[in-house]
Amino acid sequence: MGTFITFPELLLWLPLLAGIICFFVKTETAAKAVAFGGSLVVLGVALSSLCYTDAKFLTYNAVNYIWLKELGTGFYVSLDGAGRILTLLTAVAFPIIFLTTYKNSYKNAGAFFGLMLLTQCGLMGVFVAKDALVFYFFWELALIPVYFLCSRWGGEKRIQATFKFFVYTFLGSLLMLTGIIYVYLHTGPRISEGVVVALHSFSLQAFYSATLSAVEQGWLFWLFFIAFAIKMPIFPFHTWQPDAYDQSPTATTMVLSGIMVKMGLFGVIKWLIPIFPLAVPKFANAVMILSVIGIIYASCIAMVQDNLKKLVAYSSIAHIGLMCAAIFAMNELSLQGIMIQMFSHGINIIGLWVVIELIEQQTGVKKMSELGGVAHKAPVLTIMLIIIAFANIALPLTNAFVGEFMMFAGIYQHSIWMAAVAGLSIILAAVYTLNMIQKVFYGNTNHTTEKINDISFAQKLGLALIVVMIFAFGVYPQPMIDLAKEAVNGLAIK
Amino acid sequence: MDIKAYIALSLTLFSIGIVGVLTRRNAIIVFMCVEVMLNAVNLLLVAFSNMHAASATAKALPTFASDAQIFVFFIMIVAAAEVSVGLSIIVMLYRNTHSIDVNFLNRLKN
Amino acid sequence: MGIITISFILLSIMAIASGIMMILSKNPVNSILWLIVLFFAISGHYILLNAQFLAIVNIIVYAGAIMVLFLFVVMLMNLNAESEPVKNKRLQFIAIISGGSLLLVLLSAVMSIKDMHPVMVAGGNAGLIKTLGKVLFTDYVLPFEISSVLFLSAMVGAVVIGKKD
Amino acid sequence: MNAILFSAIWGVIMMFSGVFIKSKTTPKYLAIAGIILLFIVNALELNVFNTGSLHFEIDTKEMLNIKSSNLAFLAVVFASTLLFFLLNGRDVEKVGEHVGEYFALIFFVLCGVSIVATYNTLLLLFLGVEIMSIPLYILTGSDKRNLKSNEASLKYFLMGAFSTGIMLMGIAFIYGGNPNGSFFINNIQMGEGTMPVMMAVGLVFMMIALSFKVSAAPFHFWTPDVYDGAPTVFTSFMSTIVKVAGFFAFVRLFENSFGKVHEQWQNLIVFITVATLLIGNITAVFQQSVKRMLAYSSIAQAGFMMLAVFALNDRAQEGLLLYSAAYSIATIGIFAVLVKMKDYTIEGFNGFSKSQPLLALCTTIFLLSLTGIPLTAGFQSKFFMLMAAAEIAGKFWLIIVAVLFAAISAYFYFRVIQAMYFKEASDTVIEESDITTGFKITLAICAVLIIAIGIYPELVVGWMYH
Amino acid sequence: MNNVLQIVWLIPFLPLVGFLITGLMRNNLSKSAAGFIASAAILGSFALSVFVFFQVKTGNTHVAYYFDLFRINTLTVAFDFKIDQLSSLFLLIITGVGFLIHVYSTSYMHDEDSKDFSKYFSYLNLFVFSMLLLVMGGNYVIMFFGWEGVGLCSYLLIGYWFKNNDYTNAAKKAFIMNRIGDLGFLLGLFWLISIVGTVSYDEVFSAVNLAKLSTADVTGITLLFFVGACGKSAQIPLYTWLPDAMAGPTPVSALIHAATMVTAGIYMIARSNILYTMAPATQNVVAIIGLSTAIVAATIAIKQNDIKKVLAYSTVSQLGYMFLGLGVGAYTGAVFHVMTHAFFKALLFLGAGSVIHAMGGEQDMRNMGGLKKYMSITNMTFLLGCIAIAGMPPFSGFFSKDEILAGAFAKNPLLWGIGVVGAMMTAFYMFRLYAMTFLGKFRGTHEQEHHLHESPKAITFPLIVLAILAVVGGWIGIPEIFLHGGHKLEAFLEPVFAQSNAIAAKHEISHNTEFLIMGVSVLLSLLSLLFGLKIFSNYKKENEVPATGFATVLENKWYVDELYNKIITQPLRTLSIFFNYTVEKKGIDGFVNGTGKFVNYGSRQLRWLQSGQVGAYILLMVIGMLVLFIIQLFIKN
Repeated sequence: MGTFITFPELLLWLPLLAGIICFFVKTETAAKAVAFGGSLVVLGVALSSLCYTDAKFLTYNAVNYIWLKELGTGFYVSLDGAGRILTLLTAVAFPIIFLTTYKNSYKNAGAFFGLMLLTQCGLMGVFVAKDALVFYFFWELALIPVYFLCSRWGGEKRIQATFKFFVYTFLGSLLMLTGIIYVYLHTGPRISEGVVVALHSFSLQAFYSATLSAVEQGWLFWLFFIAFAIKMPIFPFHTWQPDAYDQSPTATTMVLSGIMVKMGLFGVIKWLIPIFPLAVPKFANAVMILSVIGIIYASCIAMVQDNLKKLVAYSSIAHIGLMCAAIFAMNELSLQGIMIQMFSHGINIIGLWVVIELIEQQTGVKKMSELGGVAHKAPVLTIMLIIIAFANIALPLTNAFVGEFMMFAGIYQHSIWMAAVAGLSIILAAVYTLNMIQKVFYGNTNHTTEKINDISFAQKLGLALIVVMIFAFGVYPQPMIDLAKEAVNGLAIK
Repeated sequence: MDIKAYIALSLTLFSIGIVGVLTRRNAIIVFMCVEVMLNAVNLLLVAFSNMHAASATAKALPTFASDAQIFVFFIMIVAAAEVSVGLSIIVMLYRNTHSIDVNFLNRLKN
Repeated sequence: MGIITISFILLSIMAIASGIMMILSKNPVNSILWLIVLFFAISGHYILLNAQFLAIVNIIVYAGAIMVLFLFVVMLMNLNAESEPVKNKRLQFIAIISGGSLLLVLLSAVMSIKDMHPVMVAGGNAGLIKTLGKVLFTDYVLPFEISSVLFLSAMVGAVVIGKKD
Repeated sequence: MNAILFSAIWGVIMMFSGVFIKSKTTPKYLAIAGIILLFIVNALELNVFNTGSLHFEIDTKEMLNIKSSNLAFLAVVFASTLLFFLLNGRDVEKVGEHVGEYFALIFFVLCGVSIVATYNTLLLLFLGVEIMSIPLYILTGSDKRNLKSNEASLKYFLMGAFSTGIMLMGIAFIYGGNPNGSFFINNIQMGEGTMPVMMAVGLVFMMIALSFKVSAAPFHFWTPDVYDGAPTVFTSFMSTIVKVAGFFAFVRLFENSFGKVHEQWQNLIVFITVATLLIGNITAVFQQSVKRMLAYSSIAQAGFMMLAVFALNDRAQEGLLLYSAAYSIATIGIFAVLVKMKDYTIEGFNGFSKSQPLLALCTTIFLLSLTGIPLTAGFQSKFFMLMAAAEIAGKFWLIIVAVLFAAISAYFYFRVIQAMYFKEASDTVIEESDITTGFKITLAICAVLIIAIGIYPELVVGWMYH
Repeated sequence: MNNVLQIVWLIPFLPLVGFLITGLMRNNLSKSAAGFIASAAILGSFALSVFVFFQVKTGNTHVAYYFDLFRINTLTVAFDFKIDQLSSLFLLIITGVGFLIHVYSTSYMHDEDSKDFSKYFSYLNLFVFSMLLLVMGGNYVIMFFGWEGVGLCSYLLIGYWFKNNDYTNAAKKAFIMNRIGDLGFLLGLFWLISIVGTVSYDEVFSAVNLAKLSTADVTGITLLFFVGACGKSAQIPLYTWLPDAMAGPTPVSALIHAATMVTAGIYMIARSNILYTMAPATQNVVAIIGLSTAIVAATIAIKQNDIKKVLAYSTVSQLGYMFLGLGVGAYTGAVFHVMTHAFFKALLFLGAGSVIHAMGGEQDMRNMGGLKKYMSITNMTFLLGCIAIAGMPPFSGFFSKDEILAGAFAKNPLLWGIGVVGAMMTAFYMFRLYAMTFLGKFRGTHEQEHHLHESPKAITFPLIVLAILAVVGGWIGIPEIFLHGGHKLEAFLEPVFAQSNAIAAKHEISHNTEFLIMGVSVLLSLLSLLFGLKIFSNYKKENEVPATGFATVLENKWYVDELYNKIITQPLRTLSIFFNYTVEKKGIDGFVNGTGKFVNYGSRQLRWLQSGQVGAYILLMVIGMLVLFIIQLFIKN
């Protein structure tokens, strides 16, 4: 059956369209309306696409246009497995972000929301691309708007911070580009309708079946991995992140920490492990060790952070490290775990940012030592925060638990010691989270927190949504698991 | 007569030209050194043309060896054109700064 | 050791010597004169190589026209000999070293070549005016026309630059 | 052929217009008409309209080699020149008295470009290069009262003459080196097997001379000074069109004459490429004047274009064509904005986005393109170059080096973007009067072109296969 | 009547509902309403538990499956409840004691303003809910749900008065120490999964799966589980949080930190008894840790003056006894002691609460004394509690403790000996406590004396109930030697421990030895009891001598907190700061920024090549030419 337009296309073009409209909208409220409406529509599309996951609806979920014919690349996008989960996350996250930051006012709002939606488009593209070149395009496209968002609307040290972030990631992606080219030159010919249209092909399948010797795979692995590692970020490549999170406008920080870091994980899952089957077992341990070091290292630093935002940033590094380790454990448990965790972590950390944003907005400080006693003034906020925070440290019945449980179990099956060391993060996470709660919310109020008042309806609504999701996926994660099944089976079969 | 002798000669003249360009500071003389280089080339070309004239293909078509000499002729044309332009530039510079010392030309640097 | 060899050697010495003198002489006028000597030497070579046309053109165009032009300009600016202060010795030294080594490199490379055709000196009508003329206006008519563009641009340029305004 | 003819003729026409037309503004329109004409006749010869290739039947004795790829290149050149005229016509008038002559010289340069694009013998290469260079010496010095301009002109001239000497020496050796005793570039070609020494010597001389023309390190030293000293409009012209023409000549010569013995001289190109990338990118980082920064950036871009010489395959041909378009359009656009600036330093751009949002946006797109961000032509061209280079076995590290430097290049391009968007303006950065609607539209068109090519490079590459 | 087992989900569900109502509507619920709803919820589930209990008593156990928590090819975790003898017994204890404490709280917490009041009750309900999950869960994951849930609730309740920094610190400490245990528990769980690939009790304990476990496996797993138990049940080395946890409201201490939560560890081990029986090494570890905890805690308790602290340490030491029981394989005894301890320790705490309430928040025993004549009921019940815990026959404590000691003796007389010493100390400090509080003359301030009064009904009622239980609670486990078939509990729990009993080495001890050891322990305890009573019955603040030597060590709780601070907290902090400032800022980030700086520097240097001198330029070009020629002509590639 022929389809007029497919889900992936909708997911790409709708945000783009809305974004472009935003650029031409003059008033702030209108821009907000357009952005929020657009994101809602996208969410609708994403949700409705869930009804068509079955293989027989392939024509709704995949499309492939000829693009650069003699290069053997096509505009090939499709929704499946991990991509589906992450597109869903992206679609869910943006309305929440817009909702919770609804009160903030930006100068030149049209541009702001336009760029936000462009980012969404880019992210969607990354998650649905099935062609290396398309993937790379969107990979960068997601980066550029974020760069402008951060360095235009960010904090006082924004320019340096964001530029560091930009150069870092740009370098990484360029290395990946060289890798892509090399792999491309070792792929088979691209054949459409039985005729060879190009000597090589950029399509994902072609990459999977590229003929590469073990040695080549070895260094190519690192070319790709560094790009992803910087994005995630993994231990030695992470220093851009705390500054960037600290300096960006919160809405952008949410995108960065909630969704963008998933690009790296997604890349590893879809564009690294299957392409270099020979290299992965060789380097899995090295990567896992890096990740585990990162987990402990970041947790430790988080314990002594006084800056709320940086604390969350480092905790995020720790979580991502765990996920990365889980990927390379390469067994069904761990992979399923990460699939869920990618979603849960996105939701939870966005929730955290919402709360922090509220506090910083009202008090103007993000130093924990200057805060305290918020719980008296804003009980609802406190309760929400406590729920989200405990979800973030994976308490049972919250969404993060199942994911982390599976990941740890998976890592354990790969290596007992790594699981044990990584497990320390369970304790450390508790330490810094409770510290945060105690310093910010408990104790007596002081002059900064006196004037704080409880959250507005919009924010309450947004947070409530998050909390609902936290419990829903905490009690019954099975749907999410089924969503990721085929992707996992695809990977875990070794 | 061995061709190597001519090669050696023209290379020597050529390097003399280069050394002149490097060592002199008077724009005109620098330019003259360039002319020396050109002449070295001309000499070499003519020599080569005669060398090829001895070869088998030359027997086939009589004008074969002329190519190089025509080339030399064009080199002279270009040289003439360059000289006219170059000298006019030098004159212009001399008008503005009463010097044609290339070492004083360092407003543009780094 | 025939007459040709002798004359070749003489002319070569003359050329090189005048070239060196040209570089060394402080006074621009002198260097120009030395350059003219160099040109004559080269014309001599042309004759030796039986390229009369080029020999003549060389004398007329170079030694005649161009050098006179140079002379005019130098006179016009009447740069007296001492106008040029000596360049710092170290740089000159480096310059000479590098130039010399370049020469050495090239020579050592080229001189190692085996079996090359000797230059056919006497005879051959390649260099005769008649031949060249014919070739120039038949095979080489396109470059010839194109060179007119070159001259035009040079002319325009000279006007644009030289014209007082 | 048409291109050479008409550019020469139109040069003469412009020359006379300078004499007979007193109004300063008219020559501009004349020039625009001329360039459009050029484009059309070239297109006719390229047979874009499938009316059969229309051109003058002149027996060039195989001295010209008219084939679609060359003509496609010329089409790109003329198109970018058209944009250049449209954007900078009014600024050319500001340079000095002899507006007509300036345009005439530009047309002569175009004639030279057409020659180097189609030459088939070293003689025409030599003549073409000279015809390109000599008017440029003039144009560089055309701002006569300005000492910098004079200095630049003289420097350019002296070094140019020097490089001419080098090139001629190369030609001489090549001529002596090959037994066919021919100047035709395809006859120079003599099978695989090690080159005779004289050939090798000639090859190196030629390489040096051409590297000088395209300002590749270590023969780039004239570039920053000359580009900086020359009147900005002409800097824009020679840093784009003339440079890419140089590259086209470079590639054609080495492909036709030395393609078969590629491996024997690749190392030299690798050396030059790395040096160029290094010098260009690193030195640009510290520049304070945007004009000079762009000069260095042109060196940096040259480093990338050298990859085409390094690869010498079909992909490289396409890549070079693409690069010419992308690089020329973007650079011309930036220079067009730069000319309007009161202050050429990077601080001069502070707060530009507030006063001139559209211009700022376009400039940003151009800079992104030069950086090589996807969706811009700059990315596609760099990508093609990398692809081409990657096909050469055993030198993959060169590509990695190249992208590392590309990452560094972001450093200095983005400084301008930061200035435009994230810094507050001290005072008015630009005199509004210069910014006509037409200018804005043209600039926007450039930006759109950049994006369009970035999305669908066939727009340019397609011409090669007409 | 089978339908009760169909609706067991109601048992945890009711408290959950109570939690949601009291929690979400806390702003517009009156105190009485909140208290009523919360208590009613618990009462409901208590009633259900009773039904369930009798259902189970008739022998039909049941696993109620609801849905799959998650299901993948290699592992399926179901959300199901296992109702058997063990869990039903715990259900009774939890809901029963829980209900009484709810009732107690309605009066005890009455001074809180209504919002916090209902917050408190919502927490309590949440706790009961989690505790029920813990004991009802049909697999280790559900157990872990409850396991973490009770940890969370204790965190929230300890930090209930969150204005006070020390309290929140205590809460933090409790949660983190629990987390340490949880890590052990999880690792054990992962180990189990990696071997048997399932977590449900029935499958794990099935013969086929047990066969898969090598001795090393089972030892490792059980040890890791035991680490978890240490965290939850406050055993060495993770016991220090429990005394601090007394920061919470007294009823909380009674419910969570005496009666129920802290016994989760015992429940877990009892639940997986077969694994432990299969790992004798672990059993020894458990026994030794348990015993030493019992002793150490008892020694500390002797020198405490805060009434709640004393009770806290006594709890720790009693828990030690339970672990001793588990360690020596007297599972029934351990569970038995859990039950009796729940009764009398809850009683004692609530009594202490009543006292504190009367004293207007005063907790220092040195300022009490002579309360006997002011609050008779409290005094009476408290005395009963003390006798019970001191293990005087025929009070409940006697039977349970004695069974454990008997088991210990059977295993190794030395264990028994030390155990008896501990029992003596118990008797001593308990009666020290009693005497200092109720006997002698009042030592408090005047307005305190003026306010002294017996507590209201809502407080005394639970005391009385619990007192009765504390007295008679032990009679369901009368040893064979007194009354044939007297040990109803053993018979009842038999199916749970059947597997263990099957393989465990049975060492019977003859009746007269049993009489002997019984008599000895009772006698010694009695002596120390009287001794303590005698010394402290007329205690005077004035003749309190500053502690010296060993006494100071005891007063400072063996300096354990300081030790932990030195060897763990401080180094970790130092390390973190080192990471943050040295490695992160100077090291990695320094390197990153360094590259940037390096490029800048290189740029500044390279600029000098561009000297502006034509001569220099051409010179450089010539040198470049030289290089190229040399490469081309003389370097063969």
